[in-house]
Amino acid sequence: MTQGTSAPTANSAWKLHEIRLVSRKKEIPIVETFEFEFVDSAVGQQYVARAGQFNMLYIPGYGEAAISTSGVSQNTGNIVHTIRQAGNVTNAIFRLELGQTLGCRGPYGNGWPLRDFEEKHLILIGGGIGMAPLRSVIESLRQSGWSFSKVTILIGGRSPDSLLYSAEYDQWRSSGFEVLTTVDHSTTGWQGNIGVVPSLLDRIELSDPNAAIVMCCGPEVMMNYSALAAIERGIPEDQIFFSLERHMNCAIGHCGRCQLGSYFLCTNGPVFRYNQVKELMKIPEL
Amino acid sequence: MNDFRYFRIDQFPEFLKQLMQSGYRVIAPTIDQEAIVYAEIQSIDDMPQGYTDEQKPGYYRLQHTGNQRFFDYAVGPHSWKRYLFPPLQLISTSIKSQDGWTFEDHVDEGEPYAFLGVRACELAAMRIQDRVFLEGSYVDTNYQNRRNASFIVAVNCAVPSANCFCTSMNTGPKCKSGFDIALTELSDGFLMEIGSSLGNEMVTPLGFPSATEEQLTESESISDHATEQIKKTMDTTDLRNRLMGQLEHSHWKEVADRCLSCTNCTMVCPTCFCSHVEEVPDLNQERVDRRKSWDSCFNPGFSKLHGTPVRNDTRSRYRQWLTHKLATWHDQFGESGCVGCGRCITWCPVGIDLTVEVAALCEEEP
Amino acid sequence: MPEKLRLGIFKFASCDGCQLSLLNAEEELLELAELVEFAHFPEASSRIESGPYDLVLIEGSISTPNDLDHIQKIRRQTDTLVTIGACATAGGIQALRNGANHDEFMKLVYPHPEFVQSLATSTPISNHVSVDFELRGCPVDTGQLLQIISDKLHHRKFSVPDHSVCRDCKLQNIVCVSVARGIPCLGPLTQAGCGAICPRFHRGCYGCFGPCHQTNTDGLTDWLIKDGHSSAELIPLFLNVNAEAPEFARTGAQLMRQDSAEGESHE
Amino acid sequence: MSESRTIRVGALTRVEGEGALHVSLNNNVIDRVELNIYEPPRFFEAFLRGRPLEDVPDLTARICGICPVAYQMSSACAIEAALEIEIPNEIHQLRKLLYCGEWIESHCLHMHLLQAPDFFGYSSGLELGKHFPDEVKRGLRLKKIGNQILEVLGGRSVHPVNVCIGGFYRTPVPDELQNLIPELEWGLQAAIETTHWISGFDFPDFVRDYDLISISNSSDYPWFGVTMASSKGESFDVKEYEQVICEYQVPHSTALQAQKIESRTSCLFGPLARINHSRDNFHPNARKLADRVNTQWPCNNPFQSILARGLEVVHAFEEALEICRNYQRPSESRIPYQPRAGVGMAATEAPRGTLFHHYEIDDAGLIQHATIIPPTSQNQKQIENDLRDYLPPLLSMEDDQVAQACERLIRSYDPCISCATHFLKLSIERVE
Ligand SMILES: Cc1cc2nc3c(=O)[nH]c(=O)nc-3n(C[C@H](O)[C@H](O)[C@H](O)COP(=O)(O)OP(=O)(O)OC[C@H]3O[C@@H](n4cnc5c(N)ncnc54)[C@H](O)[C@@H]3O)c2cc1C
Ligand code: SF4
Ligand code: SF4
Ligand code: SF4
Repeated sequence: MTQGTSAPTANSAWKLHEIRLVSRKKEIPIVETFEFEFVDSAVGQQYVARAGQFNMLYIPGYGEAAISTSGVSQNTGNIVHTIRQAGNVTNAIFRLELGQTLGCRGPYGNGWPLRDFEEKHLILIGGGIGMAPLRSVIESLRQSGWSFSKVTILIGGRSPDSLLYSAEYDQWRSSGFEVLTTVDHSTTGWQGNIGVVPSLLDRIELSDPNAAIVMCCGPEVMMNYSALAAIERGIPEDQIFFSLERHMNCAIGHCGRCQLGSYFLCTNGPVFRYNQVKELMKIPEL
Repeated sequence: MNDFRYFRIDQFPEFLKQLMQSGYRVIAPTIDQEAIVYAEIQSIDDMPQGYTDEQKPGYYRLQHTGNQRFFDYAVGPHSWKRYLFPPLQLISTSIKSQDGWTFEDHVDEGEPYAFLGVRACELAAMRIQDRVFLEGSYVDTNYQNRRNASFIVAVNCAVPSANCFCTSMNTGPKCKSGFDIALTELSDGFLMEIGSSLGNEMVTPLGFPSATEEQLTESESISDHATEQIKKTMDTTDLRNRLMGQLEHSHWKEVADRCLSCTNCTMVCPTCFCSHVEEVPDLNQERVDRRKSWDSCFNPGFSKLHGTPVRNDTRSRYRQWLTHKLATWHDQFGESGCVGCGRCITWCPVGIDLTVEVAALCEEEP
Repeated sequence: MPEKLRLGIFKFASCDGCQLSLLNAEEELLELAELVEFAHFPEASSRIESGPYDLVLIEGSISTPNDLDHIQKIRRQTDTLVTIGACATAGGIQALRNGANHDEFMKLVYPHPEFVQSLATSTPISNHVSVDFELRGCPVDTGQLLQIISDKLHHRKFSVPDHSVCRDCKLQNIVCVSVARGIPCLGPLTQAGCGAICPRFHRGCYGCFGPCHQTNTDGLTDWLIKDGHSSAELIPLFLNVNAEAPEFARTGAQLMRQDSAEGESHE
Repeated sequence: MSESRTIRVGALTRVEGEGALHVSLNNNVIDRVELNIYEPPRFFEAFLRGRPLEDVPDLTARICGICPVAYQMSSACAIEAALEIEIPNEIHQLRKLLYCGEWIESHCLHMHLLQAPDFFGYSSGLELGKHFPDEVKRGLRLKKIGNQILEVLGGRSVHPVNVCIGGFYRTPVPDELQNLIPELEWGLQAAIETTHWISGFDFPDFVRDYDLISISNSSDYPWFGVTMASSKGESFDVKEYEQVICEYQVPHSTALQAQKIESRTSCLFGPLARINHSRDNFHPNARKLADRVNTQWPCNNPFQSILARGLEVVHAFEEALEICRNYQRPSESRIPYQPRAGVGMAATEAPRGTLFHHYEIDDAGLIQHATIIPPTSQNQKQIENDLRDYLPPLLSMEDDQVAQACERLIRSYDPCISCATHFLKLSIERVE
């Protein structure tokens, strides 16, 4: 796996930058997308994050949380995050008013190795807040000049109103992406699929499994079943990618918190090839 | 070939004075709380003379020998990581104003410490922590400053404890590199090996004579004798793979019945580096310190994810510790995380001995 | 200026030490008074305001028939209820009566037991009403107490470290009293928070912050007994200020059974 | 026909613990005055039985969070008496220093946060602090210094952990005490200023004829000692304590009351008792100040016990300074002993008055019997008597004013009902 390439500069390990909340948008219950600008615009201009990388957002007194970039912000230098209210830090972020500031350091982690995927059939599988790091993939694909044979996006949610980014699906489709959704429990008016996300894999057209890439982010069970479904359809293990989650404290491989077997999720991940982690993920409480 | 000198025991104060005059605060073994611990000294009188220690699993006792020797004991409860990677560190301070937040990184310039009495296993431990903090993707500059500011006077072990197994880990008892000066306590003085140009600068003004062949031989035999005395062993052959193949071994549960998950082994281990950052706000939350402190994979909260620990019992936490130390450490840093100092065995309040557990874990299940 | 947090402090059977721990925040006290309204704090203020309260701190255990009713009334007027100290979180030292013969105890202390209203047990507040957070210690630590109030003020989830005393020992350069001196020490089983003061004063921890998260009491007692300590010697370690904390109570009872078995086998 | 009327007034506040006062009047003549202490029994004397003697200082400390050191000291001294352990002077000095810390802490708490607001009509020390910020901040810093002494010697201020039978678990290194000196020096001056401030308060004119009892020594102001002095009689040895003073139970209180056995009269313990008996043994600053403050000696006005506390704080600072300046670390922190059977009694002076302990120990070192007589229960009868005499001229006032006046008087004794008290309401029942 490629190492995080964001150049480590001296003193950078804990260096915080001040960012300001410029807009926020409600997505689904307890999830919103926030846009922040760097207070020091020079920092903003130098800031480059790849899809799948994350920032540590910091609210003094509450602490830091690892949050994936959920959008590409080349035009403004602004950073975009979709955040689910989970605890102290994310609650405090939700209490911010426009114009208020907080701390940010990053980007961290390896991100999805998108350049290696050119000309492939990309299958993005997201569950719940796990769509956030995939949205930045979608944005990159839409903005970059890279060519891909096909892009399929599979999205799962508990119920129709918990499908993240539903307002954008039409845009994605208009970019030529295939978008399929499914829910665990339907509500009145829902015409789409009911069932778990991996089941969607059976429905898509797969011309050449060897040219397919699966990118998966969501609850661990969901990812494991997606991988099995993908393998079932003939996709090689080393073409399936997971973005994993463990609690992160430092994000720079020094605190020891996010270990899984030999990996520090923060520096060796969070994106892994399935065959790198599948044995480790089988062992409970590792 | 390094330069070897000799000085008499009564010249020890001169050597110490030279360290201090060069601007170093000397940290050396002292006696406190019924143990040999590292603390700042002003003269050799502050050092234990005529003491040794008896160590067994979960057991440490200081003993008076009555002789005049300075270093006839093994490593105690402290390690040098206390100075290079302090248990509590200020990382930054955030100050709120009308306009927002100002974030001030705390810069530790590094105290000029001379560490006197660093053992071979401890040199190895320093090298291991260097890998973690200096040679990964990110550099801990405060660690770097502290490391750069320090001067290392190593000592070759003469009297290992019953819990030492550096020979198995290939780290001792003789110091090979990583020091500025290394001493061997001979019958009437010290053999001094110069290991760096900094070390050379330090001792040149003292004008100590070159060591004689006899002195060199005596030093060799002291180290050989120490090696022979080390009885504890750990079979490290292919240990990484052997352990990783036993992640579901029933013996993990057996250890967990005894282990208190109290963190002592990780706290005393000279290579353990896990940490935790906490917020220290004032009442108004307008000035907030961030403080980093030693943490441990034995604390349930350490692996908390969505409110519950990933490693939710002692079995999985002990497994994490042991497999990280002895197996996955190799993958991450290219070598074992254990230097064989025996601290985790001595300072475990219920005497759990990792060498014994490793042996049991590597047995095939019946 | 947002409305001040309305704080209430109530006391049941206790020594007052935990309330005093708040008054011991000498430096922060006046500042705190700016941020919170001491709506019910009889020990410090004669102005007693009726509920509802945003945050109530309860000191003391339930030990009289009156208490049973009083605690329900308080709960009904309270948004967030935090119990403070070993009495409120585990019944306190007065729970040492729980295994004993209550009538006999009454007679020992009072010439006229009939004048006195008392329950046969002293129990933690959480046995009677729902509790939002339990702050341990005998007494609680002033810093942790302030932190709880600050957490409520600033909308943080309550949390204090739940690791063992040993880590705090090591952080402070304290040499393990159990390994280096052979003193039985409850530190490995006890929740941190006190600052490891007992080992700092060269004695074994006696558990006043109660059992820590996922504590292994049997692991320690097995070792100590193998090391030559008798069950009888270890009983008072567990049956102390946190005698009713489940893990300590269970271990205390187990040691008592072992001790009487040992006694019989010697006869 | 007489008409009955019961008036309930708010809870008695700013005392340690909670209790109730019940006054019943019959045609405006006082019928009964009862200080009700619904103290939930905590059975210390019962559960101490069978415990190893080493546990006693830590266990009895839990009787009171305000004066745990007093419990540790009286219990340690009593058990040491039973074991016939002689405590060397250097360790004794450290114990005294620990006690200084508790007196400073407890007295300053009471003076600034509990009693002083009464002289200005404020409901709390925090409110007083808005109007007298300098005085209250000074008081809080003084209190903090008391706590610092406790922390240095005992790890923490409430239930310190360092006292053991025979001495201390660990004695401080000289630097630890040296470092206290600058704050103690500041504290001495600040305590003098505070006492001057208090001396200017407007004290109600209420002079009593007390039987004052405290420990009394020939040259030492009493913290420790073996001789009890009474202003109304002979002095007696602490071993005879229970022959002179007995506890008895009244239906309206779960705290046992005490009185003199022979005369069945009440007595007063605490700062007034000590200062009237022993102010000649004050250190120079406290001695000088005692002559200058606004009172007559002997002082028998309970409201002025706040002044006595101020003077005792000054003395405690001087004592603490002397101990810290002369400190050399003792070679041994505690005297070793073998458990054996014995009986021991001791009294020491808690901030609120004499605290007496009595233990019987078996040859395995287990407690067989314990009696603890705390100062507040010994003062309780006196408080009731004082109230009885204080009330008549007030009865023309509104009920709530009467109640407030009673509360003020009760507060001046600094009653420590916190040996666990349940609920305190003041009710006045008038039968007309
Ligand atoms: C690489 C990576 C990328 C991520 N990307 C995103 C993202 O894009 N968007 C996003 O929303 N999240 C993301 N996360 C998850 C996010 O970092 C965590 O949810 C983080 O913990 C939130 O911090 P917090 O302080 O708000 O919550 P925390 O306080 O850490 O709480 C997290 C969980 O723990 C529980 N909890 C907290 N304290 C306690 C307690 N004392 N007792 C019991 N339970 C408790 C909470 O209820 C909650 O379920 C990412 C995580 C990683 C590792
Ligand atoms: S694991 Fe134990 S023996 Fe190995 S280095 Fe750490 S403390 Fe020493
Ligand atoms: S003294 Fe007690 S608390 Fe400290 S490390 Fe040893 S066992 Fe743990
Ligand atoms: S008994 Fe334990 S928890 Fe209590 S003060 Fe001592 S070390 Fe701390």
